[in-house]
Amino acid sequence: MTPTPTTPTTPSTAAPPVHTAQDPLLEVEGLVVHYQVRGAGTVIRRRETVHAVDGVDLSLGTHQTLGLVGESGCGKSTTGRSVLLLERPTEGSVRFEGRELTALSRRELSGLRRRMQIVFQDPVGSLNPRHTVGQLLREPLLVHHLVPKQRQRERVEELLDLVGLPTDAVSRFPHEFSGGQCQRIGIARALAAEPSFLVLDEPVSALDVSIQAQILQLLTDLQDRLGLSYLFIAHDLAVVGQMSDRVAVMYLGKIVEIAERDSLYARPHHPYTQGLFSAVPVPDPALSRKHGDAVVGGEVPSSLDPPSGCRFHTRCPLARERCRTEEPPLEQVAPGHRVACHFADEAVRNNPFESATTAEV
Amino acid sequence: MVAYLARRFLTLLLVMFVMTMLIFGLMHAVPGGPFDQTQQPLPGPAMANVMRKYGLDQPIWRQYLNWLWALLHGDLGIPFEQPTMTVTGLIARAWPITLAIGGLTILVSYVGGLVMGCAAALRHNTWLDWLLTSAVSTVGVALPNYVVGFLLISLFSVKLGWLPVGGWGQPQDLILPVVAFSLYPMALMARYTRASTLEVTYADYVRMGRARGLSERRLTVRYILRTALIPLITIMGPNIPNILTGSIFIEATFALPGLGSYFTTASLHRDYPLILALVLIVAVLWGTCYILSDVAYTLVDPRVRLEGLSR
Amino acid sequence: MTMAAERSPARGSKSGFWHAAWYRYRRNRLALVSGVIAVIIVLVAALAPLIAPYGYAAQDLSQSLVGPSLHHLLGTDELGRDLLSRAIYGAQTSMTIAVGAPLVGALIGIPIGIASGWFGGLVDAITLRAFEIFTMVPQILLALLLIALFGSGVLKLLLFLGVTAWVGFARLARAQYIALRDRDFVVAARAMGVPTWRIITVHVLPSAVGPLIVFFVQQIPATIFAAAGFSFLGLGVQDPTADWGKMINDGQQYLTISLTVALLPIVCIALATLTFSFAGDGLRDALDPTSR
Amino acid sequence: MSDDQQPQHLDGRPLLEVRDLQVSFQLERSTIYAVQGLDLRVGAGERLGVVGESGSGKSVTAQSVLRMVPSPGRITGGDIVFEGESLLAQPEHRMRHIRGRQIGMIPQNPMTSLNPVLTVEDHFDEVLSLHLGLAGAERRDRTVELLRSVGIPDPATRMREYPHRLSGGQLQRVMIALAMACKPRLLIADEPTTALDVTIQAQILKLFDDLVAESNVGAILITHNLGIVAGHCDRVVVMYAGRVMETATVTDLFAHPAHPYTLGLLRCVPRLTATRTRKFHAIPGLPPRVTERVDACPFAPRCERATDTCRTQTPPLDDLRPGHSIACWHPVTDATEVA
Amino acid sequence: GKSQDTSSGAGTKNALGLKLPAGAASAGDQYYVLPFDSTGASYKALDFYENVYSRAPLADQFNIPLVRLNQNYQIVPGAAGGWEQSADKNSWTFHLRKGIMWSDGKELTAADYVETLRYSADPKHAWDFSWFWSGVIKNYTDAVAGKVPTSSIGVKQGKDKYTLVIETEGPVAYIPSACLYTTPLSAAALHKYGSGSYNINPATCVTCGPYTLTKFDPTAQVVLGPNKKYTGPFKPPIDTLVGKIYAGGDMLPRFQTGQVDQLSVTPLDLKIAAKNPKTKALHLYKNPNDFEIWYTFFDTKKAPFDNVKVRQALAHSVDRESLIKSLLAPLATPAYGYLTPGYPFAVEDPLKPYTNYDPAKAKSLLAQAGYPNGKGFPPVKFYWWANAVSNTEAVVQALTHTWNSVLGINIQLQQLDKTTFYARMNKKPTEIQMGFVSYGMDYFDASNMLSVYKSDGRHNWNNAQYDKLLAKGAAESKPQARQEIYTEAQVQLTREAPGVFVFHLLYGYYYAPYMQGKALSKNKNGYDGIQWPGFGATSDSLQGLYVAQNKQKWPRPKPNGIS
Ligand SMILES: Nc1ncnc2c1ncn2[C@@H]1O[C@H](COP(=O)(O)OP(=O)(O)OP(=O)(O)O)[C@@H](O)[C@H]1O
Ligand SMILES: Nc1ncnc2c1ncn2[C@@H]1O[C@H](COP(=O)(O)OP(=O)(O)OP(=O)(O)O)[C@@H](O)[C@H]1O
Ligand SMILES: [Mg+2]
Ligand SMILES: [Mg+2]
Repeated sequence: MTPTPTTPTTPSTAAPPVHTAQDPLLEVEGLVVHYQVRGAGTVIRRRETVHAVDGVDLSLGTHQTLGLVGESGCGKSTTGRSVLLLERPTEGSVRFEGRELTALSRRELSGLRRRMQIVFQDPVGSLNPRHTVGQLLREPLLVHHLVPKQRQRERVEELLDLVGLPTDAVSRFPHEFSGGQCQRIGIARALAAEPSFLVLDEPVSALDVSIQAQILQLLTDLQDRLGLSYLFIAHDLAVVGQMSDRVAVMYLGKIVEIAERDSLYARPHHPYTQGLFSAVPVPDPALSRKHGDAVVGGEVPSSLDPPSGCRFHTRCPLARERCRTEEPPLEQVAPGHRVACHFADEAVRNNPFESATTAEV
Repeated sequence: MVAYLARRFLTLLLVMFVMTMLIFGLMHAVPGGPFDQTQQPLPGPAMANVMRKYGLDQPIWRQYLNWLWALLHGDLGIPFEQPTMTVTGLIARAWPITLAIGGLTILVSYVGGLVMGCAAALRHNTWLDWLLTSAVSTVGVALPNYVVGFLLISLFSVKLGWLPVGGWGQPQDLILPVVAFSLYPMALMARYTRASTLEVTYADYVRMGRARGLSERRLTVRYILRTALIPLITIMGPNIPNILTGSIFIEATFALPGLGSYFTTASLHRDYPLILALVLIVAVLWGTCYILSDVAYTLVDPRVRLEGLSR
Repeated sequence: MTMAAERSPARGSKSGFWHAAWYRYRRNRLALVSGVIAVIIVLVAALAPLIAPYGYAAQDLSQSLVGPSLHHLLGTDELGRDLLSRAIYGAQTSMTIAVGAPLVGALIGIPIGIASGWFGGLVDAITLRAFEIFTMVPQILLALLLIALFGSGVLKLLLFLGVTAWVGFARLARAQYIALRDRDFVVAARAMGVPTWRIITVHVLPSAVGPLIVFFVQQIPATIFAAAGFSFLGLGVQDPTADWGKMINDGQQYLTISLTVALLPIVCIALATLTFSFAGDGLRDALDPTSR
Repeated sequence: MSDDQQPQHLDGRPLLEVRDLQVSFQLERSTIYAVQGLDLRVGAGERLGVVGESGSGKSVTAQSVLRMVPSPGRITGGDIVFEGESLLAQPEHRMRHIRGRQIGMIPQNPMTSLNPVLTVEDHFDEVLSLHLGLAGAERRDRTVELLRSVGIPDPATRMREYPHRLSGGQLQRVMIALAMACKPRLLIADEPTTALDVTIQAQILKLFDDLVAESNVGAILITHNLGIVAGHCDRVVVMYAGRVMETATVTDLFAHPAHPYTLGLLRCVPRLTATRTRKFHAIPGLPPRVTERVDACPFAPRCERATDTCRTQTPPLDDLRPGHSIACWHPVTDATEVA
Repeated sequence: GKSQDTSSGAGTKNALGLKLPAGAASAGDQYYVLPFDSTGASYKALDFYENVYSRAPLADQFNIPLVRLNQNYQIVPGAAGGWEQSADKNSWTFHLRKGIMWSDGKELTAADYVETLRYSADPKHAWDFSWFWSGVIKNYTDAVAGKVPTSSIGVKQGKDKYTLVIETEGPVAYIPSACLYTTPLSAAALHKYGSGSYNINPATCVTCGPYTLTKFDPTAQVVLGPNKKYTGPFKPPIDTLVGKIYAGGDMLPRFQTGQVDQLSVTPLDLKIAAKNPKTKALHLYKNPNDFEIWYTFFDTKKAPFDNVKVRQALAHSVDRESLIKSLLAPLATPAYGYLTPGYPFAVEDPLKPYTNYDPAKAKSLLAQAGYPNGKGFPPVKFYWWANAVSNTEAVVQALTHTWNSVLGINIQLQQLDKTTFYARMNKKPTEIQMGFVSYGMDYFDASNMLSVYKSDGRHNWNNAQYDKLLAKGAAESKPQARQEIYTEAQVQLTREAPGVFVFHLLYGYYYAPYMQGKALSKNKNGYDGIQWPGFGATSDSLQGLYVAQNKQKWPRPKPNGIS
């Protein structure tokens, strides 16, 4: 199904011998990230815990894209960052190319960093405004001693070419570029380190539709050319659907549903997933007239004090007593399709949000 | 709130402890003691008598402990400069004067600075803005207050004879020193006010207020100024102790028998108990202003929680 | 169109930044003029012995307090010293102190501030307490004690003022560090495996440089006056060294006798204050590629 | 709502009519022509969608209607007629009466659009007493009622909160209630859901639809999301570089897009397809920043159908058929290209 | 400022019952406001025997010393009507006037003087001037050191309570002069309050002088009102004395606006006053006050100043006349020796060969010392502290410039605060290599001023011959012989140049034009203004000053706190 990876440069020395192509590139187990924050209230100093990520399992194969969707604050970015150990997980393990990242020393980790990179939502903010594009792209080459000095310039131009920017961009500053172009620079910088894995943290959310399409096309092309693996974070199901092989749906720090892309888009099982689908605006007046009346009500509860049992129960039209008390496990409902809902069967039979999903196309 | 205050208070105590210890050590390391100002050295036995009389013959750590112990009993000791008074009494006599001048200065400079800053910001990029920001605040910042004081006296007292040349006792005595003292904080205040007002002027919620048909006056007062002035509390706070403990320059120029001059005389005379008391005053005042401005900030700005504040 | 009509392309990327900064600075007329004057002041200070018609200490008691003339363009002071020459040499002293002291403060304060933010926890708590102690001790008292202990002189004064100025820089650096460390571009650098020292020196500091410059420039007049205050108490710059702040103190009493003696140093300081603050603002904007 | 007005969908006289609007920003070194000869009309009860890429002049248009173009921007030409009156001719105090009273506005970012030091109730007090002269219990009741109508739970207590205590979704509800507080005739929503989550966006848009339907206001919904237009508007204006490229009813536009730009936009939108295509249609290039008036179709540099005519003459906005106008020398006729 | 329209008070009586002289203002205007600059000073007491160096303004008005000084520095009777030395010359007897009453109703007797002097020797009191009587009054030194009880010092009541006997360690000729410093505390009050501090509290103040304490605020003002119970022999026309205390600042405007009635002017004040038509017209009173000598001293134990030639070179290179003309005139006279001309036994001409301005000689001396043209001369720190009255800042700069340019050496100025300066100067060994100081006399005798330079005295110049001359001079009582001894001592001192004597200070005063009286008139030396020891019970000036009618309409706002 997927073409063989064709990494243009020689594999890095960091690649461990134990890792084989069949093994998942990235495995995350029981990932928990809690933040200690100072509590609210002016009276007593109270420490409170933000349950940003609360037990997430993921795995991602070589040259694959895993999509991660969910609402704001559900922990997508935190997951993305802690996978790269930019955030120390409170618990859980992250294995990359067979190596347990949480056990690595700072030094080893920093050597491994170039194999896994990140692209941010805010294209401009993720680029140091004081550095020229050339400096930005040269930095990874420099810190990882990837390319000898005299070749650096050439390599930078190669990278610009790769992401479709003119070579005269080298001496200009990020703010002289549009959002879409900045995102290309961000991508080029990530690629400069010759990674095999990219976390894409809402890389197109801030962009206009036309530019969004350009960037998504670029990412797709790059994946095919370089054999990259993506963890693609977004809140737009349509975009995720075009990009991902597998999709995970997150709600309040937990994965509520994870499946092969087609399986999920054809038959979402979790009421929350169904609600998300129904909320996607469809650019077709005929269709959008039909649905849209049934929307997910309420708001995402605070991650300081997540609801007991099923975390979605406060907003779920199917919620019963059991949902309030008993936390549903992530169970397999179809091959490669797992759902955390006590009443998944019922939800599939009788989608409370009557979504337009894919039926019409 | 209580816990917050208690915690702040405890750290303040700790800080003051360390600070007084440092100052104490420093004071004694400095050449010359409190009784070395005589033109002829005191003969040995006479000097020994003096030292014994004031407990200065004991080792330093002992002296510090003695001082601390007395302090715990509310006794700040006896100033060498005024052996017939207590330090407390001396401060109680001098400080009210400084407080009066300082209080008025704070009032004048903060109100004046706020008005000027607001005016400049609201007339952003006009001649008024230019005049207020460049000219006035530069004069305020670029002229030391004793020079201003000297100029004021030359003009208003000697030449025109309108105002007293200095001294203490009648209300007119306050005018010139307060003006001279106010200029610098006023200039600073104007600068900060302008910046913070400008920041708010283009905020979304001001635009939205306008879109709801609110008058410019209302927008200025309730939308712009009200939010713009809040952060100034944190700027105003730390300035207050400096002003309330007086300026030796202002006091000397205007012959005010305030506390400020003690900051120099006490250290010139090596008046150890007085120096320590002054240091304590500043520390307590500073700590209080700091805490108060934090608390005030949380009271006026609903967005801020006390615990979240960190500077 | 954003990208089309732009300036000369690829050069060394390093010079690109400075080139662009210089370009931005040049466009700001006020800053440019101020910058030129500031440079002139610095040059005058540096080249004082070459420019000044007389030595700063050269006396002629018979020429005490004479008005402007061809021999003494701005007249003389009580000891018959040429005021113009003293103003020129005064620039040397004042600028050394006014620029040197904040520099010392910055060199001490910035690393401490950043370390405090970087290590956090106990280190941070201790640094914060140290800030408090230093803020609380009345500067004049501390100065008197330290000067009594170590003596005075330009260099010592500079060091003393520098040492007391560190808190401001440390506070600011700490705040900037904390504000910047969670910015995406810093996180991106971490993700890249960029070592900490490089993150601090290459990413954090340059971004914090704007506020630091403004603070630095604000310190210049403040430092001149702090030094002048010590001279007022006789503890600052030593006679016969010329120093603007000291000249103000000594000169103000001559207001009714000789306007130049009284006003010349005030004019010098006002000019320096204005030019440096405008130039500083301009510099801040120029060093921020995103401005305008 | 007890508004007794009948819906007057697209009757002869529009509620708002913008004619040949010109807005420019005079910068130090250049002039930005943000809006160039824009025409649009909104009828009572009608929801007009305005779409276009970033920088196409959508917000400036909205600000112009309220005469609130920020300096250095100026309306340099054209006219804005609201209920028969020219707004550009009104004195400022009349304008203040129209703002908030006759025309309500919903902002893009609700989180920064309320005064942080006033409670929610204070905001309502201001407009209700200013425009309607309400006071005391009556005013409070009205506030509660308004907040309830936008779905704020427990409004009597929530209204005492300061804005920062409410979530983005709730704040946007508050903003809507505030905009509707004086029963305006026209509602302008400038990207009201861009800052919100998908599920909340759906809630807000539903609320928007309900309110428009109930109170028969005319509404301008500015967005760059064609999906939203499709679901929540009656008519659409497609803007590019400060001009109207195409305008039509929603059904007409989506069924028969005629302008290559509209077409391009439609193709860009990722679809919820059953299987993934991994193909993304993009419009090449970038939207321009108009700094000079040139006689040309502004879209020409990005248009694959562009000819020399396009590059030398500005196409006028002509009726393609009734209710569907387009400014293009080479309209697309084959609508199947959409898919 | 408002000027008060004063009606004549001539012939009427003031609060003390004295008939006011012709031309005097009314009794209500007989107040006198004096300014004091408290910079660098601290005010602890109002009595000499409580504290000398930190006495507050208007001190020593509550008592009457045994003797007083008149305008021409002659010793005249004070509380003692007469005195004589005993036959063995080892003691002096003073006969007190009868009927001088303390305000608490007790009579002033010998006991008051005895108790006061015992109190001064008390180690617990730790009097800061106890060196003054050490080695003079019998057993005084031992008492201070705590070796003998204070009751054993040689101050006793004589045959009755009006007779006071002072026993000395040996023959001391100048005891009457020294007895100017016998302003007594009240024995009863001393017993009652345990210290002399009772006199700074208006409620406990006990006085036998013409004034009593009304207000004591050492940071603002000290006010003395009339002592209605005064029974002493000297009645002043002025009822009320106000000492205004300023912590720095410019005094001239305060005088110009009538805040104070008198001003001690600095050379700069004179220049400023000359520009103002009103002050220009004022008479400048000037006199040597305490005969201050301003000089540069050296650490003569260390190079380069251990070499007498170096010191002489410095002494010869100062052009005192032109220095004074530009910077101090008319408020100084050049100092060719240590003693001011007019001071007992002072000589000038015999000293000039050692101190005249002679740059060539100076250079050659320096060359002889091994530093031709200043080569090899180490950099030297020249310490000073600021004193506006003597325009020190300008003077030291001029001196430094002279030395550096004439001799080609490198002297650098270093200002210190007064405390640090004296602390470092007084350290043994001294920490000051070269410094600028003054010394003013304590009593009218060459022995006083010259003893500053005796071995192990203020400076570390030791000279056995000089010491011998001083001892000889102190014991000698024939004036002619003393003159010879002291001339030799002065020559010795000047030739060895342990310091460079620069100028003798003259104090300049402005008095508001309505301040008049005999006390301001010229004395026999031609100096005018109130002479040393100033306006107080130790001199006869109290009786010679009054407030005249304000004909010139000089501003005179009434200070607050005066009825
Ligand atoms: N450094 C931090 N300290 C405390 N809480 C944090 C921190 N970073 C994130 N959080 C909290 O953790 C939760 C998850 O945040 P995260 O940024 O991962 O969400 P997200 O799904 O990426 O949201 P978005 O769509 O807004 O980017 C949120 O409630 C957030 O407030
Ligand atoms: N205050 C201003 N100063 C200068 N130019 C401005 C200003 N406001 C808007 N413009 C210019 O006007 C043009 C239209 O801007 P407008 O904000 O209306 O775009 P928009 O369609 O609302 O875009 P977005 O989707 O980004 O909100 C842009 O080119 C912009 O650069
Ligand atoms: Mg995120
Ligand atoms: Mg917009």
